[in-house]
Amino acid sequence: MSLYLIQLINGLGIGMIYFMISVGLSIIFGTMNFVNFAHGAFYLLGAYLCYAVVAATGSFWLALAVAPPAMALTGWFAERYLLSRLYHAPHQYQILVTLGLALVIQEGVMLVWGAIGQNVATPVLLQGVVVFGSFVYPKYRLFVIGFTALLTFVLWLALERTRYGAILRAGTESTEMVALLGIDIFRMFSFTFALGAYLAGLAGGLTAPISGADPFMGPGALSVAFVVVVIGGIGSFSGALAGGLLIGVVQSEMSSLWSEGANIMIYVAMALVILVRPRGLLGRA
Amino acid sequence: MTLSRRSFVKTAIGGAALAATGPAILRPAFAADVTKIRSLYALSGTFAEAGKTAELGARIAAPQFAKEYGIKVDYKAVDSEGNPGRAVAKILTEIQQNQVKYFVGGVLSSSALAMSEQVHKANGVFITAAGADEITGQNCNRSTFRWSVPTYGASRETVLPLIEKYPNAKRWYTITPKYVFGEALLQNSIDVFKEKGVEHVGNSYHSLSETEFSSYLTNASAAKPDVLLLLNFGSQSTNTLRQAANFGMKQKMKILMVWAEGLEQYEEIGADIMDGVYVGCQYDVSIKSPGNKKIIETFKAKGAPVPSYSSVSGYVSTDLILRGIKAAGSSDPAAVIKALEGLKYEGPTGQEEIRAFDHQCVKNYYLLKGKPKAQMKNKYDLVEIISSGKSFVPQNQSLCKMA
Amino acid sequence: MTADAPAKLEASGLVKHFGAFRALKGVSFAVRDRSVHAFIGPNGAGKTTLFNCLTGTLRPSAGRVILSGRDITDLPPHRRARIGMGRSFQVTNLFQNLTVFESLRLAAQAQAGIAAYDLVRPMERLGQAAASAEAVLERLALHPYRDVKAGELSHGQQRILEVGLALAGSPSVLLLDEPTAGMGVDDISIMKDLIAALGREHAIVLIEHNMNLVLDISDVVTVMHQGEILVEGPPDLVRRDERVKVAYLGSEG
Amino acid sequence: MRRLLQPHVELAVSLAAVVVLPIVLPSIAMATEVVIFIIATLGCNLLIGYVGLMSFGQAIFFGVGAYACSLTLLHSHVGIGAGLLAAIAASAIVALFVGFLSTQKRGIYFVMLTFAFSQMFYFIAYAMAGLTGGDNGLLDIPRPPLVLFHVTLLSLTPPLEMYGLAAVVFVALFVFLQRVITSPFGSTLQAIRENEQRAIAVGYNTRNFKVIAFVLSGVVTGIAGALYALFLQFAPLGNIDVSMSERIIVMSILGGTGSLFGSVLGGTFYVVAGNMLSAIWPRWLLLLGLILMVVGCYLQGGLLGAAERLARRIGRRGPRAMTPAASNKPVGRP
Repeated sequence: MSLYLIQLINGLGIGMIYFMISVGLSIIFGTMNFVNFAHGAFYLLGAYLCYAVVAATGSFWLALAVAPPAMALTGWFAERYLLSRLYHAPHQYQILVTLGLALVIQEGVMLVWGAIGQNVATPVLLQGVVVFGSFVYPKYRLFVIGFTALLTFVLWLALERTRYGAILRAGTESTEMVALLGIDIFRMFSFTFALGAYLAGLAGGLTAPISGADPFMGPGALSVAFVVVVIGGIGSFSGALAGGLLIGVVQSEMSSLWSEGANIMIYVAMALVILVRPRGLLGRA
Repeated sequence: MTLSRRSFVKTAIGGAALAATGPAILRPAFAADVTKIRSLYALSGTFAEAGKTAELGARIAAPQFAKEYGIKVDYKAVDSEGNPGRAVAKILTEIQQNQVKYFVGGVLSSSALAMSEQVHKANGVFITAAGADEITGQNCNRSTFRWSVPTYGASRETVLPLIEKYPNAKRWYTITPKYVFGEALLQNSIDVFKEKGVEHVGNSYHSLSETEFSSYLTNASAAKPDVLLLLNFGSQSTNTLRQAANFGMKQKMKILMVWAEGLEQYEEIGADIMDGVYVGCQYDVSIKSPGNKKIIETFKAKGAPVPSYSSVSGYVSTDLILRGIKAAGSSDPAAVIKALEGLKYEGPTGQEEIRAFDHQCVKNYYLLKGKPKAQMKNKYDLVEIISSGKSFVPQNQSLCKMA
Repeated sequence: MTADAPAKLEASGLVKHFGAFRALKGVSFAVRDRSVHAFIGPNGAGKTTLFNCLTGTLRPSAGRVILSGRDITDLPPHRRARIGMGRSFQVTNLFQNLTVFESLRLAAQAQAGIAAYDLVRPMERLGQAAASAEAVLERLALHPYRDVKAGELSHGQQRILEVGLALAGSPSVLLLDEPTAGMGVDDISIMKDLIAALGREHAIVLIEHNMNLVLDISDVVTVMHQGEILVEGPPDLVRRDERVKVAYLGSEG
Repeated sequence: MRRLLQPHVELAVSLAAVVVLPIVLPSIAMATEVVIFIIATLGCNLLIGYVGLMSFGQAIFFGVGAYACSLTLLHSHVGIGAGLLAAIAASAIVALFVGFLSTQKRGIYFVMLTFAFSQMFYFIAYAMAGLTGGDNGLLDIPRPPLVLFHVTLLSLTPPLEMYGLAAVVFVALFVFLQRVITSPFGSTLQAIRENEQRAIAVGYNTRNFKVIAFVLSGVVTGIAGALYALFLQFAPLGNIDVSMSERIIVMSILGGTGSLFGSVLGGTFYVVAGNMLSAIWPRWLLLLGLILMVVGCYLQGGLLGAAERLARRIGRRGPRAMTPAASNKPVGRP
């Protein structure tokens, strides 16, 4: 198998993780027209909650079941008592408050768990690698891809087939319209924000066995999420998937050529998309 | 076990960090015979763990050696915030506000280089354990001394013994962060490859903000190396190693991390992944030397955690300043610099000596290997020493031209 | 009405597509100077699209817009404002936190060209803009509210200021988009008198739902239906036209 | 718009602050840092407070100003004035480029675009290590004396003289920006902030105004970057990092947008509190985070707004003289 093909597959794997990190931001961004600068911190806290549960009980599966709902609750509280007062404020205050929230979470994590990163062991069931010819891939990453794919399908079903999904999709087009339909958009916002936080927490928990839990992983994840969301199309579910995969593949393929160049290219692409095609690759017009 | 590592550090910092931030006009007029020492480590920011551990070492050393050498010392910790710009601004504040002449600190290359210049401009003394070779190379100056072994020695004292240990390991692959420190480690390693006739089958550069290493590891796997040589640092090397283990590379090849941060990093990586991995380090608690024995006892007496490279670097740097003052019999920086040049002393790694021409400390660098979990005596007993030695660029090849 | 006055604003063959939907199907007309030219029609007749093509918010798919003999089809909105086209908005669209005077002064200052880019001299040095603003204050009887923030005015006063902002740039053509929208009866009569008075000095394009007002003060009424001109003529003619009744009733039934 | 302090009072208070800062602060170095970040904050405030544009690109101009000044002084034997001119020119060119593209978009798309540019320029600076020193930054930047017509005005060797240079530049820029915001141009910016659509309708080419404001903001921030490089004699990569943008934005909003004096408060508060708190508690950013949340939710006028409210409550002046900071009002959602 050629190296480029191997890197393509690896890139798709990275891309699935990027999608996980970004999809929650995209949904919040699209529905509420609200940029959540604390999204990276939610991801961080998700990873640490997962670490804490593993450290206490030894069970990664329990952690994966507990940590993301805890994040959803955190998100719900943050929306209900903090952000909901900002919907009519200029966006700089929304950014300021979410930046503050991100700082509080990051420093709070260091206060509780220390400044050093923490290792989250790969669950025993998923240790080791699978070998396809010359391509070696960790079982755990394969699991993440499979899990994310399943989750993508479930999310897609939820968005396409349920009443909430229909409201959410309509909300991405126009919140006024949803309000006219007699739906309590504030409850919808609370729920959406909780969903976004849930997904960020899940992403943190899932990546913890790959890159550990580190107090400074928030801003990097946020940057990736911005790029993915913008390139894929703000509020577009399939766009976040396409954007995540695209960025993953580009980074992976560029790693053998010019890795710093990959970073420059990614942000050039982000700027170009906003300028030339603001609805993103797959966003609705 | 006494206090946990964290709670000790917390009380230590909280108790003593009474910031001297009174107005400039109300500057406390300290008695002239009190020597002011400031440590500048990253207590917040990305390298906070290494920073606060190093600061802990300095905090233990200052009163101990003050007493031992009969010098009055005023020690305070200053947070460099892991930000070179902030570090320099704070050094300037200390120099102007308190006329401080003696500084220890600097974990990151960029911070250490910038601090070195400021202290030099103020005709002070700066002792660091940072990785940047420029400190005792092209950017060397009269004021700055470096305890840590440069990349030259780090590469030679880890790569060479491993080649000798595994003569059949002919194919080496490197992963390098793209900045001066990484490039220096890479160049020095390549020189050893050439000397020993092993093949350098490839290198991957990554940026300093990278956290996802699977694509570099994929490149490395494809090159089918016998040894994977990690030339990155801190959380990046932790992540590379962790992800390499996930990709099953530990079973297929030897992995050597040339510049490890020491105990805290081994703990972060965890015993499972550390098992069988080779690392290079400036210090290890298992060193058998009179100096190290004393350090272990001192740390124990103070209720501090097991000494690590970070805490010992802060400890030794502070010791060196006070040792210089004692030897000079004066707290005039010029005299102290003179006294430190050529100083031989019993350090944690055995006999250590400061070269006069470039202010580089000549000391051992260690090749260590992660222990299997079954052989660990306690949770800090993660590595064993394989070999050690001193390798330094001789004066005629040094880039240091001190005025 | 002065039938021999020259055309200030002309449209010829205006077509606008939105995808497959044709909102304007070739609309031509001429608005003479010193006249009020109203456009009416049932919802969806294409009035708003036409208005947007005239102000430059939309670019027509085909056809031309001529202002004082100059082809302005491709000019962006701000350039149209600079050569004598003033417009008001259907939904009140003011500088909420600026005072009435400051709002009018800024609207007048836009005509100052390069002087509006002056970075260092105080704005009071542009006396022309302040004078224009004062004149509009007088004319619209808004001077008691000179230093009140636009956002704090009553709705009726805001509608007047809405027209005032269009007027402050001393335009030759005024485009008014439902100036009486949401107004009470008393305020409507003030607005009606104002428009009639302005119509004696300007060419006015008026889009309005209030049929009585339109038939009272317009010189020419154009009835639009499904993107086309159904009838055009003096109010009396339009009032009697059977096709107009059918169009309105048809759209309602 | 009438405010707590009339422009000439604001200027007088700022001048007094410049005199008092090096006396009351623990060191002249800290005072210099304060003044430099006030300048950077002024540049940011021009965009947020007067045009309603929140730019994450301020670090680009801070960094470019620092690099341009440093490289000029490192590679030629020209004076300090030439270094500052180089910083002005370079930051103006970069700001024109970034501003021309960014102002095509509004609201959150503008924010995202400036974020993308900020990251892009960071990685460019990082990759061009030969020019910028990469992660090590540019070291040992000379600080030649300030000479005018062969007369040495300031040797810049004593800390107080470096402070003097920064302070003079600050006062000059403060006066200049005060004139800008009361000029026809500045009043137009406020119209754009209030309602861009209407500003277009009355005949303004708002794009031009926004680009010019962006360039002005970039140049002011670039000058701050150059002074920072002269002050530290060091130009770290962190200057051009997006976290620098965040820091400058935080100072602006913390102090209060919509008045230049808010920047003086914000810059001073952030730098001084940052220095003092970090000396006491390494987790001080937690407090900063809480402050940001409080300001964002309850004190949208920032410190200046709080001072105005307080003054109103005490009633030293007639209650009618006080109008809430313009930034309290929504600028209109994108």
